[in-house]
Amino acid sequence: MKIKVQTEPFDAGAEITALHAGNPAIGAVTSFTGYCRDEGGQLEALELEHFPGMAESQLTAIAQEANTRWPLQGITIIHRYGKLKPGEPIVLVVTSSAHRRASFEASDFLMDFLKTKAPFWKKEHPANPSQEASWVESKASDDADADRWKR
Amino acid sequence: MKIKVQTEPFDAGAEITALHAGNPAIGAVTSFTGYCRDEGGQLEALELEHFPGMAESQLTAIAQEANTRWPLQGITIIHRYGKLKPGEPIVLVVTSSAHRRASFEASDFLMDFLKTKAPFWKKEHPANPSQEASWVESKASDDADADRWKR
Amino acid sequence: MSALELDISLPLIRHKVMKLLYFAWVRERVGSESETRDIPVDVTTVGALKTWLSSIDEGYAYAFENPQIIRVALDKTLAEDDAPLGDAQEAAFFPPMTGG
Amino acid sequence: MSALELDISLPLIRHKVMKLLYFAWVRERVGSESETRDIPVDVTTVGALKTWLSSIDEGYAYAFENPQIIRVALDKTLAEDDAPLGDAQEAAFFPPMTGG
Repeated sequence: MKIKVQTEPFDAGAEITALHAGNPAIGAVTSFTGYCRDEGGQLEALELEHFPGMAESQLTAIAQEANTRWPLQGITIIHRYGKLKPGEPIVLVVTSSAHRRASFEASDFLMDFLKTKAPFWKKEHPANPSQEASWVESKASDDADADRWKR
Repeated sequence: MKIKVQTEPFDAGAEITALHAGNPAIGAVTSFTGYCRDEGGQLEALELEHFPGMAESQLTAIAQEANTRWPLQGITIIHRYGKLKPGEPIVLVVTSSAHRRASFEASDFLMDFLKTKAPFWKKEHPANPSQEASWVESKASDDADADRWKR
Repeated sequence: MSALELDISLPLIRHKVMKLLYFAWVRERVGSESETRDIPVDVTTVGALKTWLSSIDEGYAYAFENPQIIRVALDKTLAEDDAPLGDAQEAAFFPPMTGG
Repeated sequence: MSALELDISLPLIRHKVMKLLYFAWVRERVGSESETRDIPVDVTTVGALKTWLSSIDEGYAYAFENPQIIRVALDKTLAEDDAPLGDAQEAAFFPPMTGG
């Protein structure tokens, strides 16, 4: 299990390769990359604040929960913080398993939980300098997505 | 939409980057890579036979169906054929969308349909030379997975 | 003379020429990956074509011993047993697909 | 003398010292990202701590105007309003999370 909270960009391809390397029991690797959108040109930058220490421990706890639910061979989670421009990657989740269903479901689960349980907050800096920066509000749809996994 | 049927390996990271490049409306990219497993050391190689022409047209039809079901920004499908060793990548599906749900579901759908609707067949060459090579049988679970998307 | 006209046209409607392709274990059992055959005119559906092929020899009989599991593509499009051959130029026969 | 003993021990039980952390717009409204405060001994739950903080000044009152939406972590573990503060050393306050 690899959990990183960092300012630097990441290389999704390298993480996929690393998670699969040397383990021929793996038949399936799913990756999810979340990017900063430009919101139709409205966004200048996204500022990501996080709670150091708790961000890592929450991501670890979420990954451990995924490991109890699916027969995974590996999990990588990388979440960036700091000021990101449109087009830049924000978050990466990679999971590996013998079969595709476990890998798909675990990645989907990790993203849903990460959105609602990991202490990160986004502030949008608008392209129009006369507009003030504003905090992104949590979405009811994210809570609904996370509720899909309740048991 | 990029559909390739080839013998050469592919680079998942490069395909993810290419699908996202220059499109800041994309917020989510999901990739799935299927690998040849070693089946606990029992497998020497997997031989993939395909129906040239129909393989490409079926993959294109499946991708078009995904495009009608989800608001996608892009789809890449690469499927290899020929003799592959354990650890080698077999198939890659990458989808991009503004939001993660569409991207996850479309990749999942593409893999399920590709398994049951694209003309590829796997023959297992066992590590033990006294055993004969045998064709992989289709799995009822793959049909059940594909049936999830019926409508 | 109408009898002569009939004689001339008969060879044109008694059969149709199709390219037949076989994949995976169907190919191995048939012993061929591709062939061109004259199909009798009364073989009008995918299912009837399977039945007719299974009568050719032991290899074909073995390949089509469970005809319902053999998938068929007419001109590279999947077709069910009740589909008419129509003017398809090519029929491909193969086991359930196992890609991905 | 028992009265003297009581006097000496009183300061030890009248309050507890906690490190308080604030994130995102809670941080901006409070005007601080971190502080150490003496918490009165009768403030025993997460919910009571929110209520007590909201009485400090206008900034705290604004930050906690809708206390039910403020998430709390005790020693970096999420805690509900009815959770006891127990011997937690640190409490963090923040809006619903919006990562990913």
